[in-house]
Amino acid sequence: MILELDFWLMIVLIMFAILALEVKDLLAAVGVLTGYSFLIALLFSALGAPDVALTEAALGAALTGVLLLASLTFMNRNSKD
Amino acid sequence: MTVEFLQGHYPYVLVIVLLLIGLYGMTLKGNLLKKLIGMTIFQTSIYLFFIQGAVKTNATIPVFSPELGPGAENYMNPLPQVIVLTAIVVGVAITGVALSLLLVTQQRYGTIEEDEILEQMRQAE
Amino acid sequence: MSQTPVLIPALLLLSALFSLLFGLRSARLGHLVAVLGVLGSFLTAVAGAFGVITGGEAIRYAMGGWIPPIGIELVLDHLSVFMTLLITFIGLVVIVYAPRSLHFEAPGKAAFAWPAIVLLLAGLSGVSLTGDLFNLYVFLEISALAAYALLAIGGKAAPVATLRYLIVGAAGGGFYLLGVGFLYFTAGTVNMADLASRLPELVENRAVVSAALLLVLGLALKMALFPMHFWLPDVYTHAPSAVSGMIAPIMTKVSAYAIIRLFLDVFPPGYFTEALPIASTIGWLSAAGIVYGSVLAVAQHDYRRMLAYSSVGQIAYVGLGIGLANPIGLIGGLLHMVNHALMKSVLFLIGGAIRLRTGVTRIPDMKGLGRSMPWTMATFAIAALAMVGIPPTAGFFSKWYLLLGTIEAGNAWWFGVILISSLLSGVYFFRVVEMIYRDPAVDPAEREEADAAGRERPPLQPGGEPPASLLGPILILGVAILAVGIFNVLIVGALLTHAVAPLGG
Amino acid sequence: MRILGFVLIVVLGVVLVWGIGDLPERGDPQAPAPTHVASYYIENALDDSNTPNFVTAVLADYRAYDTFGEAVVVVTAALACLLILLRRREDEVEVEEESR
Amino acid sequence: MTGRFESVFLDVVTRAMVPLIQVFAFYIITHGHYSPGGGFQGGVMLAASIILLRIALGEESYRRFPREAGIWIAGVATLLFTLLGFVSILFGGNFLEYAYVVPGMDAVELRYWGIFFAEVFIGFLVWGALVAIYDALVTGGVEA
Repeated sequence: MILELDFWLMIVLIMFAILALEVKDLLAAVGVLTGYSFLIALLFSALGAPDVALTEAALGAALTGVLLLASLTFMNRNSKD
Repeated sequence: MTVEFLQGHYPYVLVIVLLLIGLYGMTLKGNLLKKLIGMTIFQTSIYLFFIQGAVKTNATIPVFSPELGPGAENYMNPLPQVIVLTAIVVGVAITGVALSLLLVTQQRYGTIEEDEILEQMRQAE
Repeated sequence: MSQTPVLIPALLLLSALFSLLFGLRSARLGHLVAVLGVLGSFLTAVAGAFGVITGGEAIRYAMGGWIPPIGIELVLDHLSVFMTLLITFIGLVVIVYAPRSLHFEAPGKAAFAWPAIVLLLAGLSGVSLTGDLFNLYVFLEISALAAYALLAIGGKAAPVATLRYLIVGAAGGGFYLLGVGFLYFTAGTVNMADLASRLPELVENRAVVSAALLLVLGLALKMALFPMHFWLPDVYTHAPSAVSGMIAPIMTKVSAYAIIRLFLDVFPPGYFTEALPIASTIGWLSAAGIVYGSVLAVAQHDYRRMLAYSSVGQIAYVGLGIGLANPIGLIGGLLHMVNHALMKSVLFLIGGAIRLRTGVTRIPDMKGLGRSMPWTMATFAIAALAMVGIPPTAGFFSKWYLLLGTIEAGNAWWFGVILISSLLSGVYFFRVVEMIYRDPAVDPAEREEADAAGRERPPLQPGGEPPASLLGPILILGVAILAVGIFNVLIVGALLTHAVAPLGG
Repeated sequence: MRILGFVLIVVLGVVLVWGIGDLPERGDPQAPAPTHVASYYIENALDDSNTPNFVTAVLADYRAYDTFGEAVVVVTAALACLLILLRRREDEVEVEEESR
Repeated sequence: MTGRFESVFLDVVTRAMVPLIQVFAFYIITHGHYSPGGGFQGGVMLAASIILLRIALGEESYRRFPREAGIWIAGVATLLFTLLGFVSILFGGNFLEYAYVVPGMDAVELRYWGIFFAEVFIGFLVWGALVAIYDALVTGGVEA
């Protein structure tokens, strides 16, 4: 059961990663990246690492997102590629 | 590349796909913030590699439970998890410093597109 | 149990934290604490060197009392004591030099710069001392983060250049970490000594091959081995002189040291030379890098940019020592680390002194400085001689050992590369020496021409000698270049021959 | 340049996929990694430090030096951000006085 | 991001939430021995509570948690961690060997408390450092 879950989660992760890189709107890219980090935290907890999942959710998803948004307020939202 | 190989190793293959996507974002994207997003994906894929390696079949999370007793085969491997914990914090620290560099760049050049910055640097010389 | 190994990084970290807290009240107090901490650490390293040389074997320190491989181990052996001495000595000299220069080039940053400099040194010495692959990564990142901050406080383009460096450094760190992961999952440990005992059964394992490639690739990115050097010239050019004078000498060397450590002490003997062509690849890339760096250095007009390209060439000498993979060649590479550190540090510091006194950074504007700054320029001449490799100076001996190594390896190409590069160093340094001992430009027409071209004016009356806090460190480094040259037999005999013993010399 | 980058990334990917072939299977309890050092932690953490959470025991006791280094990394990052983004006027006043 | 949003609802919810978040964060820090969590996770939560204050209350939050406080907390906590390492050297152990921190106490008990204090110091330093990073970033890189 767990094995199937992690296979599909990883496929979704790869799609999120491509999306985060290819979206032209940086705000949307940051949003997708936060979703990506949250999914990866989910995957960590599915693989039996709750400590790491908690850290990734707190640091990777929440804090990195906040820091990226805080610096994005000073920048142009649109990216060339 | 047989089926047996994929049964035991498919998580690693997917991790490497993720790693290459991150590497692509880091090196070939022109927008500096996109480069940082690529860097984050690259780092997370390495964490995922360690966590996949820490998995043991028929084992539970690495917290002692009286029902299972002290047998080493009952718990996931704690050492890679500790390594990843440390690496996550290091990764966020790098991202924070990178963002502050990005802000100063934005202030001095008015843009975060690499080609425009290079153009301005060439004109200054 | 002797506490020496842990005291070297821990004293630095302690003084960095005190320096940070005191620095919030007064930057001068912060500087004083930083100097004391680096001094204490240097003296500890000297004591450790005596302990290792008289004891004749490595001091192993089990962190937290846990016997390795359960806990983390620090190893103070001939190689790491050599590196820590180098790091703390350069750090001590530069941190004494730094206040006036840094205030001039990056005003208002002092209070946070002192703890960052000490943290940089702590990270580098931690890398040198550790006996654990993952711990090496953690300390490598400490030093990298401190270096990013210090390099970014320079001129207009410094943050962009540093951001590129940061991305390359993060990629390097990531590859290194991935390599550690491959090794851990095949061998089951991250302790260097334990790995060395477990790897010989796994030489055929493809995962170990990938691990070796990834570790070397990651460290080579951080070491700026040609063609992965592209981030380096911009970074060194735009950083403050005092920072370049500390980071250029020791930062890339520590990555090279880590490669040497992997080569000698972790992977089985012959793994990098016979099983995989890693050493010879590094050697050939280094040979290309030596030629490339020297040629581009000749083409530069900016003093600091010239030094940066010269650094690309000079770090490749260390890589050439690795590529030779025989004891005498590796001794040459290691000896070149200390020689190049002293020479490049003093050259950057002189650049900072010139900039403080006259505001000049371009080589054609340096006319007449030989007359107004005689002591500084005499030191410059010594450093230039050492870069070329003229006998009484330090630079000669490392090249001599490297040449002997190429003869032993029977590689005529590398022999030629060393000779050609020495010639090119002669070209670009004697160009500067000629310029500074020429009469100053007082022709008004030339000043107007410079104004029209938008360059900085050639100064009418260049300032005199820099203040004592700048001149003292410069002279000490100048004397050290001569002293290392004269006493190089001692260094080689007491430290380096033991360090390369695993090669079987 | 772009094509070269793609080629290098693909080459790296091929090398890595080739390399993982010899890694132990995911989840194999008899692989070297879970049997060598890691089993010591699981079997002794409770007796050594009375800590049921093995991750905490390894993080803060067996490999405390790593955690210490990581703490320093976080402080270094904070310091780096302050150094890059802010400047302090009082420093300048102080150095002016010094040079007088 | 420093500007205050004019919303009574947000204001009230923030004032009510922040103490709860902080209590939960302290629970996470101190229960690292028994359940997933520890200094890093709890420290991030503490930092998040302060960042929430910054976003919701604007200028008032700087009176509650001054700008300089972040780096002070981080520096002092790391210093205490370092000194914890040095104390064991003083009593004949190695660096960070908790079993030697207090002479005469049982080694297992000492390691337990050593881990506890290490986690607490880590929690505080992560809190301070992350708030300092956030405060520096919201200035937008203002250099004189």
